[in-house]
Amino acid sequence: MMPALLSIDVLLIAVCAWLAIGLAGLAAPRNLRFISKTLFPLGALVGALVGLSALLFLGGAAEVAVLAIGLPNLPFHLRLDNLTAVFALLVGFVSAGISVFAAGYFRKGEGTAPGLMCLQYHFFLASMLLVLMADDAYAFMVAWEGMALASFFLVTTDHKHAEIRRAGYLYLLIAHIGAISILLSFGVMTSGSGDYSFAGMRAQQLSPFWASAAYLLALVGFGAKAGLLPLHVWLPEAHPAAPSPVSAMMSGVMLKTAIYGLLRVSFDLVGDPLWWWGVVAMAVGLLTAVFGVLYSTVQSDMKRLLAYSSIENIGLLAVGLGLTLIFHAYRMEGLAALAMTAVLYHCLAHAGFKSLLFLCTGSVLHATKERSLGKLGGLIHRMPWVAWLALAGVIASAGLPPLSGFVSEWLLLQSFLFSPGLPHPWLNMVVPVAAAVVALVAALAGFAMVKFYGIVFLGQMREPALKEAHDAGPWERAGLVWLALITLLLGIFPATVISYIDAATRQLLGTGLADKVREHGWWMLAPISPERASYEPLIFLATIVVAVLFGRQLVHRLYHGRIRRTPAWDCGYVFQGPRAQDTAEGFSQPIRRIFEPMFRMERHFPTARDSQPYYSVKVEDHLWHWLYLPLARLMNAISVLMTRLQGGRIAIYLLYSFLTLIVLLLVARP
Amino acid sequence: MSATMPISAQLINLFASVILLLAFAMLAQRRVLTLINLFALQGLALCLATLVAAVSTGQTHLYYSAGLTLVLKVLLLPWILHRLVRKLNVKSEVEALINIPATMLVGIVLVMVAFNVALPISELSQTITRGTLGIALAVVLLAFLMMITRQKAITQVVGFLSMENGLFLAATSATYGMPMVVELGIALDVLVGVIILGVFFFQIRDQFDSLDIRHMENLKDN
Amino acid sequence: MNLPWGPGGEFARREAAMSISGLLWQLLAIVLALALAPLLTGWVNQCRAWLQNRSAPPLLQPYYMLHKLFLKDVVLAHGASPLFRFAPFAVFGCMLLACAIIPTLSTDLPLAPTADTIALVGVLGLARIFISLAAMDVGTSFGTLGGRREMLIGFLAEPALLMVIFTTALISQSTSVATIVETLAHRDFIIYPSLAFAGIAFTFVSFAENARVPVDNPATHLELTMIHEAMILEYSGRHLALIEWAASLKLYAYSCLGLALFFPWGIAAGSSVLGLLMAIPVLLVKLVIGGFLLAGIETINAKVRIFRAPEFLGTAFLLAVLGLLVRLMLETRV
Amino acid sequence: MDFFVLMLVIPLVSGALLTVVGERDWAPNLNIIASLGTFLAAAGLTVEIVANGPRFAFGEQFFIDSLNVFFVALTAFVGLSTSIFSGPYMKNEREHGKLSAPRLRLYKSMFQLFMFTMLVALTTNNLGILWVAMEAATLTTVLLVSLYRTPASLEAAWKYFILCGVGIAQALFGTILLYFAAERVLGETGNALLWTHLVEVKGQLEPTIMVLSFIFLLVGYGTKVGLAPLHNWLPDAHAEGPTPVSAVLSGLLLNVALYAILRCKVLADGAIPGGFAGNLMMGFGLLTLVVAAFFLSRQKDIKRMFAYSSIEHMGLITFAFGMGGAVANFAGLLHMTMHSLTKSAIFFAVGHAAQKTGTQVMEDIRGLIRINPLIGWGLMLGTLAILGMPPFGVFASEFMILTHAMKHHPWATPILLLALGVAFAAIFGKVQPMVFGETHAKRLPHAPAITPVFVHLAIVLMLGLYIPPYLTRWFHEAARMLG
Repeated sequence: MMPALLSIDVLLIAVCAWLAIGLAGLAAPRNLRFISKTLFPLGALVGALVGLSALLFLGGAAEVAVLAIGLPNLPFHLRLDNLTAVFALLVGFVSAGISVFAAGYFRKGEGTAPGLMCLQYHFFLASMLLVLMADDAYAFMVAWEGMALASFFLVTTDHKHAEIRRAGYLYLLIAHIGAISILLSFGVMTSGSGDYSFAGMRAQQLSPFWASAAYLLALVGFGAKAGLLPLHVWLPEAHPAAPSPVSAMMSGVMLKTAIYGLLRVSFDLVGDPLWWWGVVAMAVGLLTAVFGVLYSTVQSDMKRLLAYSSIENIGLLAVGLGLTLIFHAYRMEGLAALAMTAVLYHCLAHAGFKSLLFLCTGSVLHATKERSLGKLGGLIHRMPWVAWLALAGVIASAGLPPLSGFVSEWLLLQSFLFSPGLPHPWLNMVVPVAAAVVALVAALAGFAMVKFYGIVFLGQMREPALKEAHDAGPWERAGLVWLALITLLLGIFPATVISYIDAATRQLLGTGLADKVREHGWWMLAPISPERASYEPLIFLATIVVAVLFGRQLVHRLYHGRIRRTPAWDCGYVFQGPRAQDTAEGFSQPIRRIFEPMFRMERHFPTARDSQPYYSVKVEDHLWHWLYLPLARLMNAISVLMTRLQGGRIAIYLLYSFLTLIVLLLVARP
Repeated sequence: MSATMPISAQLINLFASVILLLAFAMLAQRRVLTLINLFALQGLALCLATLVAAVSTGQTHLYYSAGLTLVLKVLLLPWILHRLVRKLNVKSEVEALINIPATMLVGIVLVMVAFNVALPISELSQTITRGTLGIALAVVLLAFLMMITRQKAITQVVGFLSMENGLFLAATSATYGMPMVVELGIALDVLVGVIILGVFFFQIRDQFDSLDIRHMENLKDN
Repeated sequence: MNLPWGPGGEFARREAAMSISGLLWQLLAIVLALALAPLLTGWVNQCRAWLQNRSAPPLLQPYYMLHKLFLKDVVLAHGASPLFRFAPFAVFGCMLLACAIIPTLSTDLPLAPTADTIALVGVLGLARIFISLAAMDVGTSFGTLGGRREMLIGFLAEPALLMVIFTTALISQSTSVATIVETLAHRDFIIYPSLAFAGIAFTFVSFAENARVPVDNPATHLELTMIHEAMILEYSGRHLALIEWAASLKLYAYSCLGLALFFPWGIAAGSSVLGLLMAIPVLLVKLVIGGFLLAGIETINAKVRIFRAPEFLGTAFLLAVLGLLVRLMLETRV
Repeated sequence: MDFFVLMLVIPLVSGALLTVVGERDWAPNLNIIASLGTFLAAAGLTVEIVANGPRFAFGEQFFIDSLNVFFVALTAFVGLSTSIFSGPYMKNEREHGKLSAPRLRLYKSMFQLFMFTMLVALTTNNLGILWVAMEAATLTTVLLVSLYRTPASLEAAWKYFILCGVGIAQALFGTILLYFAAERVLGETGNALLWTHLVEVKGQLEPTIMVLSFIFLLVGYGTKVGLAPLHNWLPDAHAEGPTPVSAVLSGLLLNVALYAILRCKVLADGAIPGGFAGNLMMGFGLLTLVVAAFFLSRQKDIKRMFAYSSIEHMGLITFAFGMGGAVANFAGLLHMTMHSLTKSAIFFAVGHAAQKTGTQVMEDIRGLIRINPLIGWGLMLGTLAILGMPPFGVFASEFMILTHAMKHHPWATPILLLALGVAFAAIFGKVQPMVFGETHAKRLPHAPAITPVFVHLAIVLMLGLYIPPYLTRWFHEAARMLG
């Protein structure tokens, strides 16, 4: 018999395959046909393979491999365990959809040569998978920074625009700072043993102080990548700058690698958590979520809107993580498992619907050359495929049943609900308030999504040019359908999905939900018991569908199905041009008004004397002015002080040398 | 210093003191040509010190060293410098960044520093001239000070060469000279260096119309 | 599993949930909802008219309206997309589901495990999304205005509602509506101060959600004030009928939910015929009183500016959170 | 013929030959051939040393062990690629009217002589000759820096000469003190400056003298390494000299000066208890790193900026060697290799870029990727590599340095990381708009020699992912020797 191919081998082969596909793109950098119709679908195939093998692996025993590359005393250690597999599943399946979409997306004559882009794209994929598999600090850092680098180049594809370059710079800078922090965290976790393999870190017993240091450093490092406050600033800049499949990949997949890293460090490497770690994560997460959702509601650029929405979702993930940590610290493993399942589920869900939405914006962008919400509208008439598929993404993103976003939100709220009983009175008070904020965030997400969908796809076309818009091509449609399918399946088969991903929870916490969930059949999600809480999305959906179909049949049978077309009524107003509709700014006016202190607004109001009256509003991030700009000024001030050293005068230079010598002669003693 | 010190040691100490004195004189000197002459005198004192050391220890390579110093430091380099000053029409006044009394005060402090630093080492020395190591260090530091305070390119070079004198004094006094091959190499480097500098002076004058180093402050970051 | 509480023994597993009789009762609840909802609207309108010294429309007026609208042709704006035509059905379906899972007569409903209270909030949210999107679809000035305002109310009301539900869920250690009602109804009578807070908050929320007076006025077409009506301006014929019906269902659902949470007595625990038959009159009585109170509150209040609505709902949110905290402070350590 | 002799003779003879024949069409090729010959000889020597162990030459005056043969190989290699790069580069400069034929002659002969002096400095066993060779290297490079004879280049060369001259004079004082200390142990045998003899008796050297000696040596050679606050000559010299010279200054001369410090540190460590030398080097390293990092953001001239980057890396390497121990020394050596290769590659790319755009002012250089994608990508990847982005090898060595620092000197890590972060922000912020964006620049008559850039980067990339075992062994051997 042939020796069986281990799952880790399959994943390694996939990494190599992606790299090979990328390099193949470099062989014919200008041959768009070859690259988009051969290489990208191949990449999608590899992605599907990765997802499949991860799915088959789930529940299995960890597999390890040591490669012959890396540092002399620290070769690449790789490991495939259940946590890795859950995220590999995500990377594989979601990237498959995005790659298929990308096959139809890239056109001639836009920025980077297609071959180069193909290289960067597949390098990006390979490094993400490698991040998940890395089992030592060096391999992890190489993959992690490789991922940042590849995505940076992808973000700056269209680099002739100064703002895109700026976005790329900001992105890479923050990614690098994050990486430094992660490296420090690893360093703390080795606690001086010098063993930088993850196995070595697990073996260390850290004192609470150093464990906290490692955890906080990891939180900062991975938070920078994920977009947690206050390191989120790169995200709304980089996502709009990138080509849409790349935005989808970054938002849907790459951000999750940061969550993976946080999970890996907090639950696997650092040892026993302290309860207040969870509070920190939760506080940061809540701030991030509120901030993200509020800013997403006031955006006028559709990709920025989605980018802020990603920030919000990352915030929710951090909240879930914090809750898990709290439960875990108090040894309430059952609840911890519930919260962690919520986190993992939300990772999967968000990956699906957010990439779907970003890809939809890509199609819109291609069809209209327009990103600004103020110049779109009514696209459902010209792009029905995209519009209807985007609706699935919108509903999921708003956290509504029966799609994927709701399941994770439901799980998260459930874990909040069962938090009383924590042996800490303050926490008991604070946690419900956190739940309230989560609820507010979820509701606001709905507002943002209605704005996004309503203004892009519904209403009248705001520009005449939109009449020329065309629907997505077959490849793009296939990619969108694939992702919508993921969103739907995650939405209506939560019990099945949880019984798969439970292996990761079990690995990290020692207990999981699967046993409870499996007790009640695949259609019912009852993580604790049906009396406590249950949710049957399939029946839920079926009831609504039956009601809709039955109602329609009934109405048509009993009465009639006649329709007459006329101009719109609108209370009898005559001037019904597209400009009478709400603008993007107008739509979010209530939010700006209610949450005024949260925004830094620059408004221009028309006056009676304006020959060309106009209204404009620009919303900026407070944190720029409170944190980043002062920091930049401080650095600059230090630089100015430092550069005085180099004043051009040779006598002074000699004096430095002289003084150095004298001081050393007088002071330096062994 | 004990009273039983041999005459050769006393002579070497004397010459070393002369070198130190000359270093102070150079620090105080305002005229370029006199400065060069003082430098030549310093070289001569160094040469004599080396010679005394050679006679008293009987090491042949010290004779070569003395001869090298004589040829290079007393004759060749001052001659080249004189020629340069004449050819380049250097203004004879030397301008200092800080005034001369202040410089002298700093110089005194430096001598104290040098002696203090060298003291523990001198006590370890087995040579007859061990006290001179402190003087050598003081000469090096004084030359350094001169380079810092002077604004003419040519005075900086003289300071640089004076520093070299201090180093040779150290070599002679502490160890009876370096191995021959090294001394030759050093001498060659110094010679080539001065020749290159000579070429430089002309270019600098062509480009800046002056040998004042204050004109050369354009490359900076602030 | 190391939970701080054990599963209560009183919650027997509802083996009979999927039985034929269960299905029948479920069907009965739905039919009852469909039938009673317009009646409740009619009753509220009648009360309002009485309280305002107007001559009241007939109690069955909503049924006539629905019938008339179903008969009429649909007049569709040129710019309307398929979404516009789909939305009324979706909204209607959502509301129907909501009514199906809220225990009106009995807590023993086959559909009860389909959606717990959180999912109930979700289904209401889904309906809201559809109607708001539909409002934006034609692209008229009032449509988008209505959609925007509806979402504004929604994002304020939804968390408040969730908080209310959380309070009750904490009392009963469950989010399942049926379980909550069972716990509250069949336990020994305990005064829950938290429930008072939650109840007031819930009242606020239901007023906002059902387009009642302090927030919206169901009887106005004045452009500056309307919310719900602005959204459905472009609807006509059967679409409008479905939306109106759905609105009635929503009012019914909220009423029943409120009754179930705060006045749960009389709702049958099992599927015994007697209990259920007893439950119907109790429900009717409660609805009659509830409707009257609703009309009364509407009458003595004035409609507030749209930007006062956040304050109104913010108060509700605050009260709900307060209820939650009170629950944690006063009631957990008994 | 002996590889070693060949290696020294080729640059010396070809330097003289290039002086004699003057500037001809085939002179650049001769330059390349000579460099190639040197490289081959160095490679042969390396193989020999790795196979047979350390050896002497010319009596005991020259000594080649696994430490310096590694530097020899690196020097010869970078010298070769620089000569390849400088061919078309210098042709373009000549056609721009920046350089005349005599200057080109001077350039080539001085280049070869410079290689000669560095190879002597690396291989000599006599610390006195090491000093002489270092001074000679200064002299040759002074001429190279002032090659353009512009006011700026003269000023730079003057500062270079004076500062390094003074610095190296201090090193001589240190050497004299060392000799003094050694003579007390070894007697007047004339062997007291031979490193192989010194290292055998390093434990007996008088600590009081060695402290002073090491201070002088560190300040002296440290000036040449570019340690703050002795670094002031370095950015001027790098920015104003011809780019090939910047490449060898950054890539080689700094290494050689550091090598001199390393040799002395071994002796000082043996004589002085308590890690005095190491602590001093760590202090200087950190200071240098931080100062240079903050200088970066204020730069306008591209070569000047990368010169500061060299200072920064020299600080890091000094810090690494200061920590000592097998891992840190290994990392230091690796980082020196990576820095040499990467920085010279960057300077090659920068040279072409500046030539194509006709300026060294960064704000005027835009859209390199459109002018010539290879140059653009070369600069971009080189920059990312030098900033320590994986998978390039610089990251590997930085990783080892950082992790070692975390283990043994945790207090230093935040400082190191702050400096690296600041440097990243500064350099990348300036390079990115140069590489990307739009441009109006024209094409140049001579196609650039871009191969060296990518060969260097490919090696750096490979070493980041995979360090061949023989190289590891070799490095370990050298690291062990440093103690």
